[in-house]
Amino acid sequence: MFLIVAIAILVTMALAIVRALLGPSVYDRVLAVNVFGTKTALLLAVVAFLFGRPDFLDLALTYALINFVGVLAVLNFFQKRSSAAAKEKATQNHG
Amino acid sequence: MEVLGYYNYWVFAVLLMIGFYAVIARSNLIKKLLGLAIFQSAVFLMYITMNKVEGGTAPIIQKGVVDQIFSNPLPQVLILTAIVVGVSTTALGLAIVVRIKETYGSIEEHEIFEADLPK
Amino acid sequence: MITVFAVFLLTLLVITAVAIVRTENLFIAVMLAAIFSLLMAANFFILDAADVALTEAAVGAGVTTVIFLSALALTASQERAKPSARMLSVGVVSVTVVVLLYATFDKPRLGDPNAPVQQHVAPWYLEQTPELIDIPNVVTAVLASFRGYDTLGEVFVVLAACIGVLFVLSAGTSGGPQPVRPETPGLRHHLIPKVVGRLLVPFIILFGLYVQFHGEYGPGGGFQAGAIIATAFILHALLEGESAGLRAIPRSALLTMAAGGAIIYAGVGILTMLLGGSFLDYSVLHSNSVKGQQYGIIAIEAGVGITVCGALLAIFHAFAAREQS
Amino acid sequence: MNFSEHLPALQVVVPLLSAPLIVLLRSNGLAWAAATATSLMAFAIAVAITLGVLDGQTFPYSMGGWPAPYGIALGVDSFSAILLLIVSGASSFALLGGRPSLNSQIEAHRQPLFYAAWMLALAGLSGIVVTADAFNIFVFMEISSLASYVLIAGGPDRRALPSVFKYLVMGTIGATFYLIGIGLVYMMTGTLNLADMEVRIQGVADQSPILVAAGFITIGLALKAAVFPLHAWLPNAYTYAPHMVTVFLAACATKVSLYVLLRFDFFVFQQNLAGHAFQFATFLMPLAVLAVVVASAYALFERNLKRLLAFSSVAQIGYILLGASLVSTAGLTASGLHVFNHALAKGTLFLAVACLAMRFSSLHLQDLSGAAKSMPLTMAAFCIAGLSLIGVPGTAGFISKWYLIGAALNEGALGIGLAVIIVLSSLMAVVYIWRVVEAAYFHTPNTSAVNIKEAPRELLIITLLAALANIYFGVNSAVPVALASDAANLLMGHLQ
Amino acid sequence: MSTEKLILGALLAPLIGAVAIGLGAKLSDNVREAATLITALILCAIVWTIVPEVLAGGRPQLTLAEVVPGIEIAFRIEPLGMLFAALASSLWIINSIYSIGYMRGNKEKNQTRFYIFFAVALSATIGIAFSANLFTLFLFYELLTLSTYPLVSHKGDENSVRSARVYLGVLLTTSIGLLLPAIIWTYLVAGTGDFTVGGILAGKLQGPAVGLLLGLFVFGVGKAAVMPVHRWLPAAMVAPTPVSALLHAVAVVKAGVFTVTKVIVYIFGVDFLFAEPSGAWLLYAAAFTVISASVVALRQQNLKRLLAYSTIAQLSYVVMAAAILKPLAEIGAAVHIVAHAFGKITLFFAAGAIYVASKKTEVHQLRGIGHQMPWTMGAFTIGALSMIGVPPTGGFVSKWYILAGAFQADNYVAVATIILSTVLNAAYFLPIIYLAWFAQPKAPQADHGEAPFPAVFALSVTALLTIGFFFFNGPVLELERQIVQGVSP
Repeated sequence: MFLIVAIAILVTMALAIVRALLGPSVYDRVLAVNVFGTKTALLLAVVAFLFGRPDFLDLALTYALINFVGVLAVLNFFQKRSSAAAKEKATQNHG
Repeated sequence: MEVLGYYNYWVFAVLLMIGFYAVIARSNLIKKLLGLAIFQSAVFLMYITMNKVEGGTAPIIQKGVVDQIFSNPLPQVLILTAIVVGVSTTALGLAIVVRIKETYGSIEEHEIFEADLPK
Repeated sequence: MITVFAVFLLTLLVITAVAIVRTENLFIAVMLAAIFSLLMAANFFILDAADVALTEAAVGAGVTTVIFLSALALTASQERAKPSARMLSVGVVSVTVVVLLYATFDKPRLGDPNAPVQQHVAPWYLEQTPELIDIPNVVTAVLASFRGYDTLGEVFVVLAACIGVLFVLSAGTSGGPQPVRPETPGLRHHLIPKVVGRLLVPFIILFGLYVQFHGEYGPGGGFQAGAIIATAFILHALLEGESAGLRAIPRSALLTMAAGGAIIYAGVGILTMLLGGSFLDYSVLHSNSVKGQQYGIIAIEAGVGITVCGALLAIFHAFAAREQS
Repeated sequence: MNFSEHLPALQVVVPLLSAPLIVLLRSNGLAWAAATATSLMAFAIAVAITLGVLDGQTFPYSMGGWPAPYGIALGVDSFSAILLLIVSGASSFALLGGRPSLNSQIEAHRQPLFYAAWMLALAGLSGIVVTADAFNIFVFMEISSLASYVLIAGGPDRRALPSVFKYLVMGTIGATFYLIGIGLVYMMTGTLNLADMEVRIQGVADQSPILVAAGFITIGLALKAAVFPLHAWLPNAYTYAPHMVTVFLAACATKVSLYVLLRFDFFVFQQNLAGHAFQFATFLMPLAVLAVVVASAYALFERNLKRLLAFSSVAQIGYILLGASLVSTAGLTASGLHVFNHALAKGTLFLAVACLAMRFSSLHLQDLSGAAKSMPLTMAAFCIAGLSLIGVPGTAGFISKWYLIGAALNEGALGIGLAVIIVLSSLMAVVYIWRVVEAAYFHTPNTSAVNIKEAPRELLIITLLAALANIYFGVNSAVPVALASDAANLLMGHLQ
Repeated sequence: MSTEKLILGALLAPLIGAVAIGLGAKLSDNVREAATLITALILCAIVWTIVPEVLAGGRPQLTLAEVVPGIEIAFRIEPLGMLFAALASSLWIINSIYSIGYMRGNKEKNQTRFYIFFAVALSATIGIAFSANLFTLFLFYELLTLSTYPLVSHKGDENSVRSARVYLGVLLTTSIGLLLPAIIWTYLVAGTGDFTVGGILAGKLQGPAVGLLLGLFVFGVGKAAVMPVHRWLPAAMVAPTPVSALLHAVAVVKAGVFTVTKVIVYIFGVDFLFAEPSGAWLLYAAAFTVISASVVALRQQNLKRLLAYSTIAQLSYVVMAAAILKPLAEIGAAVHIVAHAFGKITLFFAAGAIYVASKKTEVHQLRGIGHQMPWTMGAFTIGALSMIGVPPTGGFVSKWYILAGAFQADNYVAVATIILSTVLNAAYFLPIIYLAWFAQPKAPQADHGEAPFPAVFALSVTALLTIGFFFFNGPVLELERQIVQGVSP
């Protein structure tokens, strides 16, 4: 049972990676990374049960949290970029 | 396990090669740092590979379970340290890159080199 | 079955690594590096290294990615290829790898319980830990006590990085309290991040504390906890903007934390010396040496957590609060 | 445990603990005072340890009270004593006299962090020296490396930044190579304690991983030690670092890596790998010779004083390696002595450079014209240290050259060739030191340089003291010779 | 005062004097020069106090420090060194008197520096003379090179700096490149570098290695100016005349030939070297230098350059004499050091006096100058005759012994060289004497008269010494006989 789930997750991960590699837009990749993070968390949870050590669910929890912060960092990055670009544009227009 | 025994080490060697290549051949300083991170990760993989014992589990002793086989705790401890060292190096490297960008206006090695050539 | 998992994950790892090196968009490279880190962590987990997996995820995938992104924001996100003689690089690299492969042909196979690694020293730790220290997580026991001196060094590496980043990035500034960009609104204008984020921050901190104090029983400990709590504050700063983040914990407090944790750790060592033991010999902390060990471990883990949290946050803010030139 | 048993641990812990305390100090004067006091304390500990070692003590220490190989052991012998002396000595000299120079190069608000990093570098280097554990070496190597990057990045010239980045990348590669090597050895032996490794390697049937490990460790440490041709990071890093940092690091940083290299090769590998002595010699001797010749040649044509001296450092590392690559007691004695004597000479030279830099805006040779007229004492110190670098009798440098040539001549025909090379490169040193002396003494001063005064008093006094030390140890070399020959016997003792 | 303290005193006196000169210069020039003279007198007194003990067969010694086990900074006075020290310290007094006249007469700059380094150079010379082993000798040898450099480059103009660089370059390169390896080799082979009667290398070394080591020593001691390492000597002629006197007569070249002689006698051992055919080349090299330097001297127009090449030839006399490897010749070598010193210092003093008085430097300008400067040219004539070896001058004595030694060894190459070079010497000195006394100036000359009194006084004294040495050489011979004791006849 866990096995099937695990394999399914692996396949999803592979698909996410393909998207991350191919793009084409940056947003595709961001999304792919996000998906990939989620899947890793799931995989860990499943493997923890496979190993018979469910107490390792802690790890999966960490992954999920980290993943979320990562995505927010990316968003923040974009916001900074765009504001910097806007500023640059503004100075160019003035100059 | 036989195959995996090889496979882990091969992946270690290949990752090492990829990281090393990025450090040497890439001119972009941030790319170099990424390469360095891959390079170090490869070594982490090697250490963790050797800690595995067949049929073993993470070396956290569970009450009431007897005759458990545990994997080796020592490489894990070493790699915990090494990971933190790696992050520290990366952070410091990034700080330097930021300063380079501020003073040279570029983070490409060859452009920086050219900027300092006597005119 | 696990073998198949591992082979699969390792293959993905290699593909990701190649992609990181090949892409010329640094932003994408950093994103891929995050994936790389997660994959690596998953591999560690499969290889029974739960503590390492936790650390790699928290430190490698989490904090490192955030720092990389903040640095990218200050530099450039596009690589400019240069014409260069790659042959030399390829040559050097190939030689290294051929030599390594030569060595691996004779390595003990994965999981071989008769490998020398499993015969010497390690069994002693597994056998003696319950008796001498009596905590379930042998990794923590080795980390904090048997090889506590290494861990002390590790804390100082983090401190060195923190000092270094602050020092390097303080160049060219006047030295007074550095101004924070007024126009850093954070992400608080976006509804979903705001709600989810605000909800999450206290829980992450709580979880961090759990990892800190559960370190003797399960995977975790000072490093992971410090990184997780730092992540919580980073999240807060991302949501509310830099200035708000720095108001919550000011820079000087961060530096004090980073230094203070290190002082706690080394101070415990000095204390044990004064009590007549070796440096970091916690047994002397209590009349019962096992109890003493446990007290010592709790104390130094707290030091580790404080330093790591303070240092990582200080590093993050040093990047995030910097004006783009 | 009584106090003296704690000495090796205190050697590391004292500077280590002082670093976070200094971070918390807000005043740069206090930070400097604390750093200097700590450094002097470390020096006192090093002297105490040296006296003990000369008495035959070994200072075994178990960290955390856990016996090796389960815990981390420390230990000190004559070889370590030499290194401890130069590490803490160089740091103390540079800090005691260096305040004016540092104040002129590091902005006031950055100084507490700077001094904290200095303490970490000091602790890291000492930590490498006293430990007897392979992985612990890595940890302290990283502390010292990170701290050194920080110190060098403090240089006011913008070129310090790319230089330090290069150092960081090459240093990290070196450390990682070392880590790979340790991993391979650990894989085959299951231990990290050096002494335990030595014993257990003998039981390893298949030696190919050990051989590869030896290669990785040697190359990794050679990178850190700037062994030719892996020295690319060194000249710029030393040139653009703050002058006092150059004094400190040039005196001891690369030598500590060489120390680890020799320890590994002689304690762990030599007697256990078939033909390792031969491989070691055939690998390192050509590198050493090339370093001596090529780096000296670079120094001949260099016009920036600091870079000139930095290239000379690469050449001097070649001498140290050359002695070691002879794999003989005499050769290793020469190496040990040169570690000590070169630290003296090069430390003094860079101190004099710092003095000059206080008064001259540029360190290019043509800008230093007539420096001796306005700064006679500084240039006198420079000359004495220069003579020591060349190896003129009566100075410390002679002692090690003497032993080195003697060791080379023991080797028959090859040795004569080596002796000729040593002599030739000494002549090259005559020429490049001479170019500085000539510019300073015999060129007419630039008009802007007429009203220049001597360097600030404390810096000058320390520089002169260091110069006198060169003469003192050139005339009375009993202590370094005793330490070095004892160290050589120890290293060779493991070959049997 | 014990002899150990005297040795230390002899080394320190010039150094203390140097400090006194530096301090005295702040008061007045007279105090400075008084300090120089007093120091010279004190040094001379100390050195001569030791002479009787050495004459009586005593060998006082003093060990200062042990640098590394087996290598000491130590002093031990044997006859050859005693002779050299007595010579140098005595001539320093005369040279100081002359310097005062010359430097004042020429209004030279940086006189304080000049006197200070002169004093340091003397300390180094005493160190060389008294050294008990090769290491100590090398130490002071280098100190002498370094301390004379500022003297050679004294004028500070481009020409003198360039020449001084040649001076320093040749001397440092040869000493570090050849002499030092030779010394290290000796220590390794013999286990010691102590100067021992009969040598220390016998039985430790044989075959071509002996010749090679000898070569390292002879060419390593650049100060002995055996061709082709003689280039520095003509280059150093840019220095003020008192410095030339110091170089040629008092200290530097004498230190060179002294070292070579000492190495041959006390390191190789005369008998050992005589029995070893691979060392024979030295005689030929020296003979070649004697002849070719004389030929070059013949073609010189500049008086000081002519004297420089003459010195090169005369130095190789000493080397050749030592290389004959017979007791009489060794005595001849030592005596020639003294005789040449007196003669050559006289010649230089005279050349300097001519320059101070008339600013003349070329030979052809000297027509009829003898009538204007009778004292100076009289002394010059005596010096020249001594160089040629005409009795009653000191030069005759030494040539006699060298010739006797050459016959004793049946060494006809040496004999021929001595005869040929005597002819050549006559060929370049006699025309000058003729010009000075008997030729008429082509144009009327300004009446410049004699040089300042101190200069004339000094050169008169040395001229008298040159003649006096012909008659009163007993103590010197007695001293030198002791050198060859233990050497078979």
